[in-house]
Amino acid sequence: MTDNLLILPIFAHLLTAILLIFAWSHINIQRVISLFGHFMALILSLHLFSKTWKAGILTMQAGGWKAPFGITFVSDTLSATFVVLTAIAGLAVGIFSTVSVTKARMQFGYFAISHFLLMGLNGAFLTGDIFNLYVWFEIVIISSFVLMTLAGKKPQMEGAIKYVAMNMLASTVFLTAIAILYGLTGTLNMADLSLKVVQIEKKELVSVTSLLFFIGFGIKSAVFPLYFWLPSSYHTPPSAIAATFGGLLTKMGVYAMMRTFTLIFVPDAFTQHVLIACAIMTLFTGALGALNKTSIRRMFSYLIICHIGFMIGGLGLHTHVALAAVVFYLIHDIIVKTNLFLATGIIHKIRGSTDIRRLGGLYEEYPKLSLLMAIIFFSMVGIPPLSGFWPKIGLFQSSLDQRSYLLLAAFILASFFTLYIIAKMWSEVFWKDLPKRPEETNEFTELPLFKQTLLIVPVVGLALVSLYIGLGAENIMIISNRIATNMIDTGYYLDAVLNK
Amino acid sequence: MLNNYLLFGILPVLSISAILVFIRFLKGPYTLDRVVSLDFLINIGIGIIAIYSIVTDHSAFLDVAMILALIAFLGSIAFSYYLEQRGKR
Amino acid sequence: MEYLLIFLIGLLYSSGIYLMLRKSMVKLLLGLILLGNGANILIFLMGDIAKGQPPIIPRDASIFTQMYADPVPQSLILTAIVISFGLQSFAIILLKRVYQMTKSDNLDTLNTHEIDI
Amino acid sequence: MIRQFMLNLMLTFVWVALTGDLSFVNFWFGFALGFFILYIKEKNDGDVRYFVRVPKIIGFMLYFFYEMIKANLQVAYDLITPKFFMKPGIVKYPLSARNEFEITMLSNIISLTPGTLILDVSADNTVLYIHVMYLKDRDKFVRRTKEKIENRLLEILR
Amino acid sequence: MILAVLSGFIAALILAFSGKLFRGRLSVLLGLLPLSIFNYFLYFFPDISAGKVITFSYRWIPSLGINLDFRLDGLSMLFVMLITGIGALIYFYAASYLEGHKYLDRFYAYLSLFMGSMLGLVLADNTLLIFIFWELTSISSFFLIGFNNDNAESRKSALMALAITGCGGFFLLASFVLMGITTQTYSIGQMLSAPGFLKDQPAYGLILFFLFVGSFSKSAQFPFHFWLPGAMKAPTPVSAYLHSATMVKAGIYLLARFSPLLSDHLLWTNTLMITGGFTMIYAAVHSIFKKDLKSILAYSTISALGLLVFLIGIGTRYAIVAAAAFILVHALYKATLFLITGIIDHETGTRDIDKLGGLRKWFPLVALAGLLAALSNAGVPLTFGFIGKDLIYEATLHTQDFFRYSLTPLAVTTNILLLYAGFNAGIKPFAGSIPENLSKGPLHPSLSPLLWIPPLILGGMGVFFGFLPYVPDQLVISHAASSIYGSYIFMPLKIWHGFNLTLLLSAFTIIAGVALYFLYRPATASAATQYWLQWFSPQHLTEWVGEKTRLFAYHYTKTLQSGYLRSYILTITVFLIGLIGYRFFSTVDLRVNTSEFTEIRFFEFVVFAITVVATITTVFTNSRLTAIVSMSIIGLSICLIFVYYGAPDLAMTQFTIDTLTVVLFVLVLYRLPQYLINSNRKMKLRDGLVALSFGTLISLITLQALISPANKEISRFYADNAYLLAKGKNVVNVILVDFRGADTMVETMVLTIAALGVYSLLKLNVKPTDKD
Amino acid sequence: MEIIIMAMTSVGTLFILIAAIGLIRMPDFFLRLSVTIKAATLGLGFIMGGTALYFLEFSVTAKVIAIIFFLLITAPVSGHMIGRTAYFTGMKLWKGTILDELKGKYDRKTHSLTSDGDDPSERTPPVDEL
Amino acid sequence: MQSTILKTATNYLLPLLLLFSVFILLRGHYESGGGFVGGLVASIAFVLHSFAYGLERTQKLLKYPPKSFIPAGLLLSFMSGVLPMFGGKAYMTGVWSSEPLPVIGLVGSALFFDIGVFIVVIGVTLTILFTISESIDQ
Ligand code: NA
Ligand code: NA
Repeated sequence: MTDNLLILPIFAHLLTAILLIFAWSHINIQRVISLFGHFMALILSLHLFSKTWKAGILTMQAGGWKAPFGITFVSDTLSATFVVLTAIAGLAVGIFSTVSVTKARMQFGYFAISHFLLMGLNGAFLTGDIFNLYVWFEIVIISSFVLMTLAGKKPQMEGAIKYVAMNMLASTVFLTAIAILYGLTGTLNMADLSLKVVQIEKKELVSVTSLLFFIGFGIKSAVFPLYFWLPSSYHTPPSAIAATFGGLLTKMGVYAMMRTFTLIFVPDAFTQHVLIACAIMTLFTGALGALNKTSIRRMFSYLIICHIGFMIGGLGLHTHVALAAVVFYLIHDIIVKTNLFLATGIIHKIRGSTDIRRLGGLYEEYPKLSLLMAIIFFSMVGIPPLSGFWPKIGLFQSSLDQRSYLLLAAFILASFFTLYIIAKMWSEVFWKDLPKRPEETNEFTELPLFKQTLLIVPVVGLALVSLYIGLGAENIMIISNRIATNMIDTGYYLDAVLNK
Repeated sequence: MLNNYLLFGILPVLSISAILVFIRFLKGPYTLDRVVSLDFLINIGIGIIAIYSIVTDHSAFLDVAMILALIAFLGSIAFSYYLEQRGKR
Repeated sequence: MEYLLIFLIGLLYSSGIYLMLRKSMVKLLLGLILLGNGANILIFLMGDIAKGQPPIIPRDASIFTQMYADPVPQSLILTAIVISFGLQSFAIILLKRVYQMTKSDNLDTLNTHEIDI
Repeated sequence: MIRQFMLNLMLTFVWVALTGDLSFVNFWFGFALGFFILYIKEKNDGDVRYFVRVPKIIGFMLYFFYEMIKANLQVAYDLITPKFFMKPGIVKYPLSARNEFEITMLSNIISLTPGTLILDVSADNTVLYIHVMYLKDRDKFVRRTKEKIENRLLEILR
Repeated sequence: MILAVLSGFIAALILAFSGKLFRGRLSVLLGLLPLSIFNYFLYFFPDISAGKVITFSYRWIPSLGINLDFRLDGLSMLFVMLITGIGALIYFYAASYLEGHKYLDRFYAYLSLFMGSMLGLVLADNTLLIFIFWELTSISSFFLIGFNNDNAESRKSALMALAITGCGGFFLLASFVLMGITTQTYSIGQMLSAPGFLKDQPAYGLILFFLFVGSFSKSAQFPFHFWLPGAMKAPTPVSAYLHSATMVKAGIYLLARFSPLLSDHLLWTNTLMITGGFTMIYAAVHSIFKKDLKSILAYSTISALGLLVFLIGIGTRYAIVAAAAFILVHALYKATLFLITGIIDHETGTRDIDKLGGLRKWFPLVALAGLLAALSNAGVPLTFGFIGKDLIYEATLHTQDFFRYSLTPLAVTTNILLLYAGFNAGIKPFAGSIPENLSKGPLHPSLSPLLWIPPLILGGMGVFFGFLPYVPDQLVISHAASSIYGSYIFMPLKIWHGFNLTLLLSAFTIIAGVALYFLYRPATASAATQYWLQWFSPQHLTEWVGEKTRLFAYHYTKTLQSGYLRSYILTITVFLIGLIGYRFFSTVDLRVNTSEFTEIRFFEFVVFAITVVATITTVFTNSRLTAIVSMSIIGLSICLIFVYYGAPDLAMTQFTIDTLTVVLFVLVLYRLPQYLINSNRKMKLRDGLVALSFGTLISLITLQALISPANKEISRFYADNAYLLAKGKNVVNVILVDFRGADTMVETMVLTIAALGVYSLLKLNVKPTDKD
Repeated sequence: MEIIIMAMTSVGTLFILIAAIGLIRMPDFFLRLSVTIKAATLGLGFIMGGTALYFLEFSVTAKVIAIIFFLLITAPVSGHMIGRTAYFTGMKLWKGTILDELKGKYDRKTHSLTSDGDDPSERTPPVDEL
Repeated sequence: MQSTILKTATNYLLPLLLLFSVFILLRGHYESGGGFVGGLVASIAFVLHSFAYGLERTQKLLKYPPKSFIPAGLLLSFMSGVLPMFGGKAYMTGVWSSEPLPVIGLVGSALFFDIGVFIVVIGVTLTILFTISESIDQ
């Protein structure tokens, strides 16, 4: 059964992007088209999700060539969830961008490229073909290159060189891994791969190949010791772009890892150990990195790394509970990290800086805004019953269950450091008196109310979503559990892709 | 017989020519020497492809030869353009 | 012949990485291109090898009558080549831009903004 | 006008040849395509008439071919013997050819003849600078080239 | 009941959004909130007295085993009464104490949040639910302690409190999760139905360890105690509330709650006795050196908490009853003393006991409250404190031989020191004459009844319960004790036990304490001693560790994130080689059967050789242009290789793209400076080795993949159907535009984006002054 | 037929070989350029001719003609472009060169070439590769 | 860089190369070639022109900026894949004319797809190369 609905979230962004190229440099038209595109994407994504939820798994065999011969697009709960999250985060960033992004950037394709980026993400989440996944990855990468360098000044460019170099290296490793996998199995369809990988005589080679995939995705998802590009670049682009990057980009790597390491390869003990060891070091490195940062953007960059550790750790534990927790964590993380960077953008607008030493007094001046941001921060820290807390239960549970005490220690350490860092940041940025009124004027208050609203609304919206994730955790848990079930038992996926 | 002659007579000689040209490429001494060597190597490549198409009896390879011929030109022009602009400095 | 290609793959990967480990931005790019070439040959080698037999159905037939090279890796490489062309050309321009801003080809000088305490 | 027509015909022919399809429709398709392409580049037109002089062309081609082989052998001999006999030099060659097409044709032909290579044309299109490998007598070279090549070529082209 | 628990949160929410209403006089009304909750729970007394357990359950996150399960038994009731009862008084007190404060509404919001969390904590019947409320108390106390957020000390203390209790929280979570795994439930009620189960489990030790870290950090046990004195930076009502009845007792509550499940094990008993015992004496000793009223109270609180932990650790019937009673005793007199301190601070501007005196002349009623509290604290007969102390001695005396002789003196000493501290706080400021510095009279001439009534009530209660001990006993203490003990304890509280050893000890305590009070004045220890004490104090150690961690983090991060791209790439590559190389060489059989390989022909070899040499040239040439021309040659050779292997499309594209890339390179290199003649030989050698290993590894993996047979069904499908189904003869092209057309579609978009990027990168010129 | 093909390819290959030797042996750049341009073109012409003869198919012949035609147009042009660049960038002539009438005819700034005049302005110094 | 010879040669090469590119594009389905290589050859023709005549002349020749080719081509190949969806088939399902056309053979959606690719590639290559040339001339 082929269902074209599957591809519509991709098309929504594609068409929007094409229209935006036609409307190059007409800023206002672009704003409208872009917002419309985001809304369409959101509606289509939600529709896709509800349909997927009811039907179980939807497939679309592109070109009418049935799997494994053509490229199959698959929407299972995992994919659909990611598509919805992308749409939500995308819409929020989209609204935020209409005010926060400079005119120069808008005139030079900011909107078009960001729609391409979102399209790439949707494609990556929906494809059922490993090579096609590579191609979508490249879309995302090249878009991120462009966004990162758009109207960039020196620091941005310096960061971009490193970002580009390491991401291209990652792509090469990924491509190499695909090639070897093809050499071993003769197929590229992920469901088919799942079947064929089992039949390979030299099991050891499978493990080696899976590690190649791990390295490729590991670089993209910023796992220790492959994460270097992230701290060198993520703090440089403007907030709206950083929000997309921080919220969605690294998660694409995690998604890919989750897909390959559940559907294609079931990690053997060695791989599990590798994943767990990397997770421990990632948690540790991210936490330590964030500890001393005086720029909140840099601090958050390291926290992204730190929190990737939770997901990789859960993946390494590879129990039902852990996988469900990882999914939950991802859902939470995408929303919260996106919002985190948007909120930082507002702070930057208000104070003209993101350096803790030059910030302060926000609580005094903007109590409601502060409260809003507190929700974001404490969601990220995982203060119960906010969203970041729930997955930790599962992660703690599995690590205790699997006797991975070191991992547990790392989880605790990372949670503690996050708590400490955020509390300290809070005390510095919000509680402390403003050390010296900055020379730059407060851009935020200079904006007309309408524009202020456009900046605040997405932050409020995402905060509400994260509140929902926290307080309505049961619904998210049901979704996560279903996804985890399908990850452990891939039969359903295989049936849907190969037999219908 | 034709096949063997081409395989063991012509292609090796073309290959030896390629080696000679490549030696010039390595020796230089000027960049333009290298550019000329490259251009010549492409020409030898065209020859090799033509012979190879006979050997394999597939005329499809001639398309490659055609593209090579078309495009080698652009490379030479680009290099001389660049070197001349640089000389202008 | 496969041995030679395997050697070549190794060489290209080695050279690519070696160049990426240099200080020069230009070498970095050259390294990436070499890596890309290595990956392409690697993909190529993963198909069924058939020398001199392109996967083009003869004019007077509708299916293959003799051996043919595996078309899948070929099409994958085509896609990969094109993609890396896109990425590489962007990277080349980026290099130019960075050079314009920093007046240096030295990667080591590009960390002014990375360390903060 | 004629030149464009000729060019168009030529393109049509190339098209038919390339596709290897000699049908009537293909011919017209090629013609239309050629017409379209020429239309694109119409701004670059010059207005010179060309007459096809078949016998002259054939004769010229034979001569050219003969020269080519001869010179090539000369170069080959020089190369495989250890000592060089050549006396290279750059010669300033005054042109009779005036328009760009003529000059280009001429210089291509001179370049393709072994032993000579066009280095450049002066900005006012009056002089060619030719690198010559076996330059025994400068004036003799200029005269020979004028007689054997340029004049014959111009006869064909004009 | 859920409304009662959540009302705190709702109030906080309302205050956050419409708090301006309650900044002024209306703030008094907020006190009705805890009062009405108090009243609500009064209705449950009959049931509790009858020994019933009341449970409520609301579905929340069944998938995680977390539901809003609440359970009201004696223990919970005891705490609920303290939280809401003392809470109500604090609310009223604060209305006056912080009158006119700019952010009074925020204060009440935090306080309500805190109260709600505490209520939830003591009522929750689900371990994870306990944890949730536990964390909420940490966070809300963070805001309360840091309420004066313009004060750096205040911020620092809040952070410290959060760090310690927050960190403990994560351990607590681990403990609960482990309990959950072991017992297959998060419901305390269900766990209590099989009380002995956990003790026999292998995970018992770990559960205990995690639980202790959690509760000790909250209840300020050594070595986590030091956040508590720091937390005195909070406004006094907060200190009174947090440290007498609520926050710090949360840890005690936890131990008490899980006592039936986990006690009766050497690990439990010994750890608690040692920690509690050490903490109580350690803090008591510290308290007598302090001159700041709040510090005195802080250390005496820590000591009292130690005493409670100690009692729970002993775990006998006596000890448990003693603990239950002492929770109440301590809450009453400690809250009183704090409130009095607040009044003194408020009216005199100082808390230094050396500068205070004779205040009974100003505030006789407050002095009365202080006296009552001090007496209760001292355990003077006919106060509730007397009964508490009695029970403690009973408890220590009823242990086994060895303990009897070691524990009893410990308890006595502690009590003597505590008595001293209590007198200093409750009596000393009011005794004697008014010192010079206070001759100007109180800062606020008329003392609001809202300030003095609450301590008087609390102090009075201490005496009231002393006269009628069966009232609290019947209502709550015996039931609380039963809850802690795990089975019913019948041991009524009595005013008078007759003449026995216990009475003797009590008398000795009082006499010795009073003597100490009159004979000893707090004096500062010598500088050296202080230094060493300071250095080894957990607070200093923690700060030292914190500082070192920060330093380590700095160097660790700087070493890894050096800013040098090549070191990043090196790390990544080495990791790849190490990981995959290890896996590859340790498992894969390296033997290769090469019989199926095609033979090598001369002209093929030549192309190969040229590629190799060109590659090496690219790598090692010092001329950038040479490198680029070599790249072209590599491209050409690869093109030829593709031709040899029957891939004309590939050859064409490879060559075209290569030429274009070269053209681009050439255009860009225009104006670039020379290569740096760089890096020393050693570095080159190292990089070379890494690069070679990388290449070798990839080669070997490729070889292995090459010789492993694969199913080529898909290629065959394409070949068979290219013409029949997809109407094309060039199979590669058919794959590109049809079978795998989606790839190509996406690929064109990659190009599009790249082109747009290049366009914008070059056309959009930003000046360094432009805003972001 | 096979003989003709063999002969043609042999001649073509020989020309290419000679040119390759020329490229190695010739003492200055202009001589090397001069040798390669035409020998390669001629050699390739023979080889392509042989190929056309082998296939004897209209489409192949057309392709071959296209290739030859293209080479005939482009080879001299690129020779000219490279040659002038070489001269301009100050490539040294062989010591046996007997005449250089191009000397001093280039305007250093604009690169425009005069037909006359003996402006002795110096040539640009050799710009060789870094 | 002005060269009479190059200019004249380009005059003849440009149409030839363009013709060639269309040839390569159309026959891609049956023999080597296709939209991608075709597009590259076409762009090379224009690049050559820009080398000979300078960028401005080439841009005049093209009439529309090369950047505008990109969305047009994308739209074309996108639509060729989408149209079958209106018939309820999967995205990119091949649709073919029943009768072969002269020259091209069977016309199908794949052809339009390839033409779209062709146009995109021209747009992309020229955008990149022209932008960079312009920035050099500055
Ligand atoms: Na392609
Ligand atoms: Na294989």
